[in-house]
Amino acid sequence: MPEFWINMGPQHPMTHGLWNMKVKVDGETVTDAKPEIGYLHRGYEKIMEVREFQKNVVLTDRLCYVSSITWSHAYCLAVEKMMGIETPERGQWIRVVALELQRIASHLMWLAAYGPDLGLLTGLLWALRERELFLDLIQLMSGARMNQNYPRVGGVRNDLPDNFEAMCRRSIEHFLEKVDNEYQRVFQESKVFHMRTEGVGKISAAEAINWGVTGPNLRACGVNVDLRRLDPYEVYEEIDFEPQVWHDGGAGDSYARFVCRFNELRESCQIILQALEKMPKTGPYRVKAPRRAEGEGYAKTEDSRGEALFYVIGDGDDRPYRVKIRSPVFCTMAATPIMLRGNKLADSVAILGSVDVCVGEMDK
Amino acid sequence: MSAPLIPNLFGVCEVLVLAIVWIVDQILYALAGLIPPLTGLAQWFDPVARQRLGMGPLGSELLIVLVTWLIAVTIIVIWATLINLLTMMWVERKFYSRLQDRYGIMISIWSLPFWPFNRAGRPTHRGTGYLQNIADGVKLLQKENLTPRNADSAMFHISPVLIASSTLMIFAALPWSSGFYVANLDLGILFIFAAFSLAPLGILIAGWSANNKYTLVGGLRAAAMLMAYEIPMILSVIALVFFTGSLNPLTIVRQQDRPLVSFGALSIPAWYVFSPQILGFIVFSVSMMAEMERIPFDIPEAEAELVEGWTTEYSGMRFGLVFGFKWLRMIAGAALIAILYLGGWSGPVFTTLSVGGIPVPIVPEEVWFLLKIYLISIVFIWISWSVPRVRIDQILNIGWKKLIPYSLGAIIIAAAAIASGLWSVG
Amino acid sequence: MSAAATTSPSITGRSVPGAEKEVLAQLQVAFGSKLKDAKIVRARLVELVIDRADLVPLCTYLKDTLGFEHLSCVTAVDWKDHFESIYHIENYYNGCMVQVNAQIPYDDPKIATLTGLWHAADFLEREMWDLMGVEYTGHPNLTRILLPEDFKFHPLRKEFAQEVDRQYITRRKLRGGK
Amino acid sequence: MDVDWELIAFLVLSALEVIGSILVVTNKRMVRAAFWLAMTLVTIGAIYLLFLSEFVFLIQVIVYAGAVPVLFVFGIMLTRRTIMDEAGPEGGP
Repeated sequence: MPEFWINMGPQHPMTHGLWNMKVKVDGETVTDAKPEIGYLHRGYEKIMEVREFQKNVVLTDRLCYVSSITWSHAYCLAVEKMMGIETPERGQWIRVVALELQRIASHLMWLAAYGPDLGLLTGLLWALRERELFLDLIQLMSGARMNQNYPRVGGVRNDLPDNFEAMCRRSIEHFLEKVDNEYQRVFQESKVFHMRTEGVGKISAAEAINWGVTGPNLRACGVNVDLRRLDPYEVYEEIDFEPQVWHDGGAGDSYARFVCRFNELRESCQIILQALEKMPKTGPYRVKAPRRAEGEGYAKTEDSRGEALFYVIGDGDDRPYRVKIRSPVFCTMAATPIMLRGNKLADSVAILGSVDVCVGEMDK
Repeated sequence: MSAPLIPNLFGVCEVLVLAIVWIVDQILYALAGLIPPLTGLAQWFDPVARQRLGMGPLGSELLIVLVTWLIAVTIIVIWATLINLLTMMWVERKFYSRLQDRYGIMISIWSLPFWPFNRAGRPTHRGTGYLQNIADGVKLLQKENLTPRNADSAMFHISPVLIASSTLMIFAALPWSSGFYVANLDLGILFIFAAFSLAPLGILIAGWSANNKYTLVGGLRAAAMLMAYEIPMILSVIALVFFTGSLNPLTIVRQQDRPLVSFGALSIPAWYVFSPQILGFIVFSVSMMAEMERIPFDIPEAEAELVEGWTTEYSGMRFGLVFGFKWLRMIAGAALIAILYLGGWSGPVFTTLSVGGIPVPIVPEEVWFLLKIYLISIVFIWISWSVPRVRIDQILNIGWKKLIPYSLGAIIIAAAAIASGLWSVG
Repeated sequence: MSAAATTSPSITGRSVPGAEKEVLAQLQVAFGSKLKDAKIVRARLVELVIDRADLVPLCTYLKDTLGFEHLSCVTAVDWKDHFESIYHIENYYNGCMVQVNAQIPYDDPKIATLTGLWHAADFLEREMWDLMGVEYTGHPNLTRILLPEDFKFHPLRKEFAQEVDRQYITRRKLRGGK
Repeated sequence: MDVDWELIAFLVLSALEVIGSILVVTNKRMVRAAFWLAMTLVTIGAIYLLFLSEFVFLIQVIVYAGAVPVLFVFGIMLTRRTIMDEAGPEGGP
C-alpha cells in the first residue's frame, strides 16, 4: 500500500474547531504530518488597533470561547503595565478567583472533548455536566455564561455577589467528589484508557522547550514551569499551590499531559478555596484607568493552555498602536508533527486531543 | 421446562393460509351468483368441490406451501426487524442516555402532531421515546441518496443490499423458541455462521467502492478485524460441539434444559456456561462483540479519526440500512450466545408449576429467550459506553495472540473433559 | 540544556530575585556598544535595542551562554519610518525575560531568521511575515500561514488601513440623531 | 404435468454460474470481478445443496464466499489507487 495523505479536517470530528491536520500514513502508521491553520483568522490584531483600550476586552473574550476570562485578563494586565496602574488588592483576588474558575471550566471542556476522541462519549456528558456548575458560578459573578467581558483595565467589572463564597464552596465540594469518584474511574483507572494514551505522542523536554510548547503540555514533559509561580502576577505569590508537573517516567506522552491537566482541576479548586479565605472582604475592586496612554506593556500569564502573552504598544492615542497576541496553541501546533510521527493513525486523535487545541486563539 | 407460545410456526401459518383460502372461496361463491364464470375458480379453491370433481386436496399443492413459507418468513422478518430491532435501538439509546445522566430520546406517540395525541397543555416531548427511531427512519427515507462522483456506482449500491440480506439470512435458521422458527436445520449453527461471514465482503466492497480515503481505511480495518475475530469464534464453537455433538440449535438447547445440581427447590441449570466451556464462552462473547463492531472494537467506523469509517459516503436510507442492521446483528449475536451457552429459551426450572403431574409454564419460552437476549445486549451496551476505543494494532494483538490461543485451549479442555468421561455428550 | 550551569542547575519553577541585573551586566560586558539601548523595565524584564545585524550573535549568546531557552514570541511592529522585530526570550531557570528590539529599515524589511536556534521561530516568523511582511532570510519555509496563499497584502502594516472611523455608536446616534 | 423442479433449479444455477465465471474473467474492475467470483462460488455451493450435501454447501459459503473473496478484495485494496496519488490532500478527502 503506498503512503498517502489523509485530511483530518477542516470538517472532521477530530478537529475541535476549524483546522486541518494533514496526515501522511503508511497503512496505519503516521509518517508525516502537517498542520494547516488559518481557517478562523479574524484579524484581531488589526481590529484591535481601531478600538479603544477598554473596548478590546470584547474581542479578547472571543479569542477562545472556552477560556474567555483568562485571555481578557492577560490583555488587561498588559494594558495596565503600559499605563502604569495597578489593580486594588480586592480586585486582584477577585481576578484570581475568576481566572481559576475559568481554568476549571476550560479544562472540563478539554476533558469533555477528550472522551469522544478516544470513543468514550460518556466522559463528554459527565464533564459537561460539571462544567455547568462552573459556568453557573461565572454567571453569578459576571452575568454571562460565555464571553463574560468581566476583566476591566484596572480591575474587574463588578464586585462579587453576596452569597458567592458559599455557593462557590458548595460547588467545589461537589465537584471534587465527582472528580475523585467518577472521572478518576472512567478515565484514569480504565485499562483501555491507559492502553490508548500511555507512550503515544512523546516529546522530550528539550524539544518541547525548543519548539515553544508551554503550559500543561510542557509540565507533562517534566519541566517545572508554571508562570503563576515563575513570574507571579496578581496575588499568586501569596497563594500556596503546587504546579502540576509529571515527575515519573514516560514523560511527555499523552497520558502525562492528561494527568497534568486532570490534577490541575483539583489544584485550581484549592486555589479558589484559598483565595476565598484570604481575600479582603471589602475594598475597591477597580481603579479608574486613563483614557490615553503611551509606551509599551507586556504581560505573560498562565492560560489554561499555556503561556498567553500580550504585547501592547500605545502611541498616546486612546487606541493601541500595535497589539501582539502570543497564542500557546499556535506554538504547540508547530510541535505536533514531532508528536505524531511514528504513531498509529488512531493515536493522532489521542495526541491532538491531549494537547488541547483551541482554534479561536490559534488563528487569532 | 416451559412451553413455547407458538408451538409450530409453520403449522400456524398453514392454518392461517387455509383460513384465508376459505374466506376468499366464500367471497368467490357469493360473486359467482352474479358472475357465473367465477364458479369454476371458486370450485378450484374449494376442497369439498375438488374432492367431488376428483382433483385431489388443495392443501398439499405447491401453491399453499409456497404461500405458507412466504407468510412464515414475513412473520419472522417483521418480528426481527420491525419489533426487535426497533426495541433494541430504543433500549440502547435509552440505556446509555441514563448512563450519561440525561433523559435521552423522548418522542413517543404523544408527539404525533394530530388530534388524539397532541392535545393542548400536554408536553409533546416527554414520552418514552419509542417513536424516535421510527422518526429517524422516516427522516432517512426522505433524504437524498447521494452517490460520490468517482464512486464505483454499482458496487456502492450493492453492498448495503449484501449486508442487509446476509443479516436477514441469519434469521432463517435462528429459532426463537422450540416452535417459533422458520426452518429447523441440522446444521443451523453453521448456517448462521455462513450468513455472518458474508457481511465482511459487503463491508470491504463498500469501503473500496466509495473512492474515499476514510472508507478505504475503514474497510481495511473492518476486514482485518473481522477476519481476526471470526477464527476464535468458530474455534470456540468447535470446542462446544465436543459437548453437544450436534449443530442443531434446538438440540443444543434441549441438552441444556435440565438441572445440573439441585439444592432442594433451587437448582442450577445445565447451561454450557456452567461447564468447562466457560473459557469458550468468554472467547465467544468477546469475538461476538467485535463482530458486532461495538465500542471497544469499533475501529472500522472510529468516528474520531475516520469520520464514519466505511459508512462515511452513504446517505439516506442506504445509511439507515448499514447503520440499523448493526443492531440486527447484535440481536442475532446475543441470541447465539444465549442458545449456545446460556440455555436458549429454557427458563429456570423452579418457575415451572406442576399441576397434577403436568408441567404448566408460568412464562412461555419466547419470553425467556427475549429476556436473555436483551440482558446480554444490555451488558454489551454497558461495556461499550463505559470504555474507550482500542487501537487497531491492539485489537489485532488481542485477536491473534490472546483469543486464538484461548480458544485452542478451550478445545483441549473440552476434548479432555469428554475423553476422561467427566462430561458425557448430552 | 547545555547552559544550565551558568544560572542554576535545574529548573526549580521559582524566579531568582535580582537576576535581571546580572543578565544585563553580562550582556553589556559581552556586547557593549552594540546595544543601542539596554534597560531594566521592571523586575524580571530586560529590554535591549539592537541593529538587525547583531541579532543572531546576541541570540546565540542568550541561548547558549545565559540559558534563555524559550523563544516566547516574535512581534514585528510597523513604526512608519522603520520596522522593528521584537523577540521575547525567556529563561526558565531564573524567570527572567529579555525583550530584544531589532531595528529594520523600512525600504528593506529583511532580518535573519532564528529558526537555527529555536524551532519555535518557525511558525512565529511565518506569522509575522504573513501579517507584516518582514522577510526572515534563511527561513526554510517562509509561506503564508494564517492568510490564504494568494493573498497579496500584509495587513498589519499601517498602510493597509481598512477602518479609519472609530468603531462605536454615540449616544446621540442611538437616540436617532446623526 | 410432472415438472422436474430439481432439473430446473440445476439449469438456472448452472446458467448463473457460467455467466458469473465469464464475468469474472472479462470484468476490468477487480472488485467487481471479486464480487462475481463470490457469486459463482455461492451458486456452486447451491448445486451441492441440490445433491443434498448441506454440510459441503455451508462450508463452501463460509470459505469460498466469506473468506476467499474477502482476501482478494483485501489484496486489491492494498494496491495503488488514483486518490492516493495526489501529492497533497487537496483533491479530496
